[in-house]
Amino acid sequence: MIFVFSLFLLSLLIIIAIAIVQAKNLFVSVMLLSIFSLLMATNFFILDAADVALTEAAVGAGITTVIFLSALALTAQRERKVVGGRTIALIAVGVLASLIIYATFEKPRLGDPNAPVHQHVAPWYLEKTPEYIDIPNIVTAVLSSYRGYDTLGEVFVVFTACIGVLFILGAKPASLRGERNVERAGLRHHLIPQVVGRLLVPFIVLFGLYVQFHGEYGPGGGFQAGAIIATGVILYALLEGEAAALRAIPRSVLLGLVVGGALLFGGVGVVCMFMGGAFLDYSVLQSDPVWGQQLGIVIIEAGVGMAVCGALLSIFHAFAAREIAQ
Amino acid sequence: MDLISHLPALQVIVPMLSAPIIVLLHPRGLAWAGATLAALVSFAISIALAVAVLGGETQTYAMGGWPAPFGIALSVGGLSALVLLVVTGAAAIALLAARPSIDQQIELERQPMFYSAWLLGLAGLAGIVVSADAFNIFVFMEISSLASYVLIAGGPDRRALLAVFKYLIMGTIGATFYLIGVGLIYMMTGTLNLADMESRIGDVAQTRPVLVAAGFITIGLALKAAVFPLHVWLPNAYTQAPHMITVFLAACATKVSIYVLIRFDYMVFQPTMAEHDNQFALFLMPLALLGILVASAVAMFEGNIKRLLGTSSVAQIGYIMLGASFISLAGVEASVMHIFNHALAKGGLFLAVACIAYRFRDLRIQELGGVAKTMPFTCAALVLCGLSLIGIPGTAGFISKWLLITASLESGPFGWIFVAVILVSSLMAVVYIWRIVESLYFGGSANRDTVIAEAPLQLLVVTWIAALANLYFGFFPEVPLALADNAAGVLMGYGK
Amino acid sequence: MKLLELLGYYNYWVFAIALVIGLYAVISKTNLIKKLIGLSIFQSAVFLMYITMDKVEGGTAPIIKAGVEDQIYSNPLPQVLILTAIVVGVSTLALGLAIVVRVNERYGTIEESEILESD
Amino acid sequence: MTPQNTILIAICLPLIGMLGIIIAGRVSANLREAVTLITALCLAYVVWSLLPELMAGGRPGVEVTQLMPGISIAFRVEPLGMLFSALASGLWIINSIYSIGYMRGNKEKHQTRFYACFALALSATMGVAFAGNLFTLFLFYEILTLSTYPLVSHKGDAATVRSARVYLGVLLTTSIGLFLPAIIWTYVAAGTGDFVLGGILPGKLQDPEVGLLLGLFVFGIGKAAVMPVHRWLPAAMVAPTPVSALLHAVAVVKAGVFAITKIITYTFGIEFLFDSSSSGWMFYIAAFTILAASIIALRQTNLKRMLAYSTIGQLSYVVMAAAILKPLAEVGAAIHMVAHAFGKITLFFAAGAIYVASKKTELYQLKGIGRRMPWTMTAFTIGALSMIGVPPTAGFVSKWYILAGAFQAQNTWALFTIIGSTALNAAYFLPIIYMAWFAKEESGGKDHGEAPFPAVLALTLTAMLTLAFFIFNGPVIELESQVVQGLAP
Repeated sequence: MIFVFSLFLLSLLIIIAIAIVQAKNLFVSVMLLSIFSLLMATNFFILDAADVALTEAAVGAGITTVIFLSALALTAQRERKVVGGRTIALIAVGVLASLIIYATFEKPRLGDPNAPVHQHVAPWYLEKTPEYIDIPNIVTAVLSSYRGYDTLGEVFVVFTACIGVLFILGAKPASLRGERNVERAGLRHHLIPQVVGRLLVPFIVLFGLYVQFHGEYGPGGGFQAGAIIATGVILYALLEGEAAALRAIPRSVLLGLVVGGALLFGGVGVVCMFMGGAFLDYSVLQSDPVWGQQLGIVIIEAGVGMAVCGALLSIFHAFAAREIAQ
Repeated sequence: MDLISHLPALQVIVPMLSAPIIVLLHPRGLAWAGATLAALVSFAISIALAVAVLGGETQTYAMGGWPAPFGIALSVGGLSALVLLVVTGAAAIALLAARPSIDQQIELERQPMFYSAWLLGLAGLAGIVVSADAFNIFVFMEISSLASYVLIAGGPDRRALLAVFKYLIMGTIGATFYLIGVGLIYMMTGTLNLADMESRIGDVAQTRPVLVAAGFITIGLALKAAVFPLHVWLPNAYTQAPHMITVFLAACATKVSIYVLIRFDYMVFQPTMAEHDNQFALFLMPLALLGILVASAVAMFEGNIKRLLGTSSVAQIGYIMLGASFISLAGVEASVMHIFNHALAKGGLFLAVACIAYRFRDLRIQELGGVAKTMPFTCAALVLCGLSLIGIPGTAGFISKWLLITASLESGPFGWIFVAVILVSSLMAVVYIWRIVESLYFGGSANRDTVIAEAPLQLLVVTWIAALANLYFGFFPEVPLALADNAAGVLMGYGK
Repeated sequence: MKLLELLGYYNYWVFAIALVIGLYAVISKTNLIKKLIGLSIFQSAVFLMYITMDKVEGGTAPIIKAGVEDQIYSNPLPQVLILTAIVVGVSTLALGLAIVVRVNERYGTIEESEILESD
Repeated sequence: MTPQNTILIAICLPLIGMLGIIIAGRVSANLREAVTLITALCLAYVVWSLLPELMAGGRPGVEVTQLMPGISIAFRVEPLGMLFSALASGLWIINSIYSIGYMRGNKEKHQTRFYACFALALSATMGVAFAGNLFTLFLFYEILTLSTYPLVSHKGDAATVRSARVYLGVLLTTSIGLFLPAIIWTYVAAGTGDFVLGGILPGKLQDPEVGLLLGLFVFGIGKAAVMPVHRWLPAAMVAPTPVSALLHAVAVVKAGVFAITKIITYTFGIEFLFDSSSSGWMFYIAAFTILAASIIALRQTNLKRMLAYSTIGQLSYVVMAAAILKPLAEVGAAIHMVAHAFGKITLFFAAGAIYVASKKTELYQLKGIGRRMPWTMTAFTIGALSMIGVPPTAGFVSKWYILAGAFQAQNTWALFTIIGSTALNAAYFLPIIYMAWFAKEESGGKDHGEAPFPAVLALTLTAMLTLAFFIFNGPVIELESQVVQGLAP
């Protein structure tokens, strides 16, 4: 049954993708893209990737959509008519598609336990994690310890994007300066969103905190938590107006979160070095290496959560402030 | 663990962790000082690494203390050490000189973020080079790409925005292609570590996913490396970027992608896949030759000095790819040497251009008539670096050209064609460099209302350091040559 | 079993088709935001490819259940990689949109063809 | 002072002089010119101090640095290089004296740049002369090209820049496009580029390739101005006269023919080339160039352009002499370098002196000028006679040796070429001499006397050298004979 459902979802994915490209109204495109992400997340869940599903839902369907909408508000709603260039594009992508489909026929089939992916490195993780790190969620273990360096890189990708957006949108036409604090009503005068939203915000934030600190045991972790909390705050900003959100968490705090989170993560690594281990080798943090690993993971997950939450909110505010300025 | 064994990790984390701190440094000049310090420390680390590698040891590092296929490993051999020298050296040189030029182009309150992005770019590039893990390379590739988008977007002209948007699209497509290729290989081998990949790819080397993966990786990286004809983003991006960013990126950004390309093709595919060397050569050689000729020809007619030099970079990338496509010891050595020497020449040229741009807004060649009268030192440095780009003996550029021609002659029956192409494009280089020189020295001077004087001392001194480096490495190329030798030996399988 | 096999390939085909749909939008559309939307689909498709390969028959998400022996778990590694890739995707997107916003301010349009005309 | 140090000092001395000139140029013109003269004198002293060692059969050498395995910057003094360096350093003194007169007389701008580049060019010339291998030769050859570019384009107006572009374009195109691949080919084929008496290529290359490689060298060395790569030489006539003297007599073209002679004797080996069947064409190209250049010279109306084409012809004498591939002809080639240098520098000095004194540049304007400028025109006459090869001038000695070489090789074409070109030379020089001394001056001209004293002094000196060489040529011949010792006649 689940396979049929899966087939249906995948087919729907293609249909929606085509609809996204075909839609002339950019707003429609963006909303469809959000649905595309949700469908993708469902697929991931079917494929046993709970952490990824959670992330795709929070980021793909949530944050991405918000940023797209903020950008749309600043630019244009509709796409102009396109002329020419289609045939070449079609040929190019056609060749590419056939190349990939050509490759599929020698791929290991779905779910084959003997596929190379399941033979070499992965079993080692499943087998050794209880011994070395002893947390149930292997994804978290791989993410924050075995491949913790990748995750550090990931945090710095977010950091780069954050300061990048601040830098690029920080270039202000001089005439618009000083108008940042114009109050905007948000959705305050709409009763239903107002009531429902107010009820939701604390729960979203609470859920985020749960995901943050439960990451070792269930799906979740710093990244998902950061995204979820950011979503909650953005919802608040939509309801109460951007200025109110900024009063609750000012820009400087957000930047502090980003910088602090990134430095916290990196700092743990450096501390490991000083304590005689390799960079990010948490086992030296405590006398018992397993405890050390767990301590390290908790700290760096906190760092990831701070950095991601701060960065996403900074990006959102950068776009939103631009809107008011215009 | 002692400090020396930590060097590969420090190479990345020093600039990376400095970046968040720099953002907070608001008072005037402090962000610049911090960034420069971090870049200089990185440069010192890369020198120490090069010394260690020349001592005969490939430096490896297990991140988080996890053994290689399970954790992420770093490794620095001859090739990586040389590319690291180029990357950190370019960043250190450009940052040392940057302040006057950046003060002119970027508002003061945005500078901390700008310098922070610069360090992130450096950290990203260094991270790619030291990494021995296919996915980790992707992550750092994205850090460096995002940082370079930010840096280029700092260019004051509005065309910078469009240029950087194109670069972003192309760069993302390239990186995603790379990611697809890595995924397909991972699917067939179950590992992400490059060395492990090589040892496990043998059985499945002829399967379709691996063949397609080789294609995806090669094209994706060629896109990022601006190999002709996938170079369309490069001239615009280099032209519109802030002048000091052009110095930094032109010297090292595309080279790092070439480095990854060479590494994948030589160390993962070449030893395991039959016929791969022929396919690789067949794919790259025509592109390299066309790139050399077409880009040089286009450069002869460019009007803007930065665009001209950017277009010439595409031709120079062709030289590097040509050497790599010979799949011979001499070819790889020439290619690796050219990575180093071109960085010296182009970095120096763009530094000199930055000096000129400090005084003259309009960088069209015909508008720069007679600049040498007021900026004699700048123009002399420009001529010196230009000669190195052409490949006049006594300059660094000559060494790699010599090696490349030698490698061409040894490459087989078509060697003469390659020699002819290299020489014809060298002559075209004479033409486009001399167009600049003639205008600077003998062109008529238009009426100008700008302050006419030499560039600020800080810029000028650094420019001359770069120019003299071109001379120094023209006469004493032992160190890069030894590293290139080491690299070629390892890549061709003799050094294991 | 036959069905699962087919589904396995179907996942890869969907990946391929979604990938090229995204790429098509990037190449052929001149609206800068539409290009970024295409880029977003293009990147998401790759996530599907990675996640497809982590599935093991009869497996569950790789969260070890205490006391349960012989449980088969899916492969955690592709999931970790894609977690990272998702973040990279959204970061690129944010940067791209920031640039588009600035383009709109400086040129007054986000149609590439019109921008090229005005320069 | 060991000979090794002497070599390095000879190369560095002009560089130090250049720095001195730049610094002194900021203080005063007199000081700058004093520095130039002192540097020139010192250089000549240093170079000439190597002579006894060479005469005694010594071949001092030094390796400076190794760039790549097998490729190094190394110097080795041998008779050809000794002769060239002694000639260039000696003539630099005279040329400096002349420059002072000329540049001041003409009130030229950028004089510091002029003297500085001149010194740099001399340093490069020393490097070319002493080069111990092909790479070093190429290195200094290119420096020489680049350092003379600012001299040629000295005036800086549009026409000059255009001509300088031709100068640089032809020289760089040929050197990068042909000379460089030839050198790399030699390294790849022979494994080395060192200059070894008897050559490094015998046994390494087969027949059609020998001819091809020789072609790359002969046309790649554009400074030798073998047709059709001679175009830069007339173009470079836009330069101030001392520069023309530098180009034609002291350094540049001499570096070209020197390089060809040296490569024939030390890279190919004379006997190897003589035995190979694919190298004969070089002789005919040289012979053609001699005759064609002489005929073109005959049709010129501008004095300096006429001299330029005369130079092209005279250079090919050297190339042709070398291409005869017989011992006596090789000696003749070396001597002709000297003889032509003395004669041609005299002619250019005279042309420059005429220009400074009277602003005259065309041949028809020279009627009766001998009476106004007797010293200058006497020197001019001596130079012209030397070009034709009339005793008692230097030109006679070299032609004699080339003819003797031609007899050794039983090469009748060489005889005909020499006779024919001698007639042509006479045909374009004698009318000028006649006109200058015996024709009646056209009225309305400027009333002028001799050029400034330093200029006259310089051209008198070179004219005397031209005469003196006719008698005192023994040591030169003795030295150069060492190159061909032991070879069958």
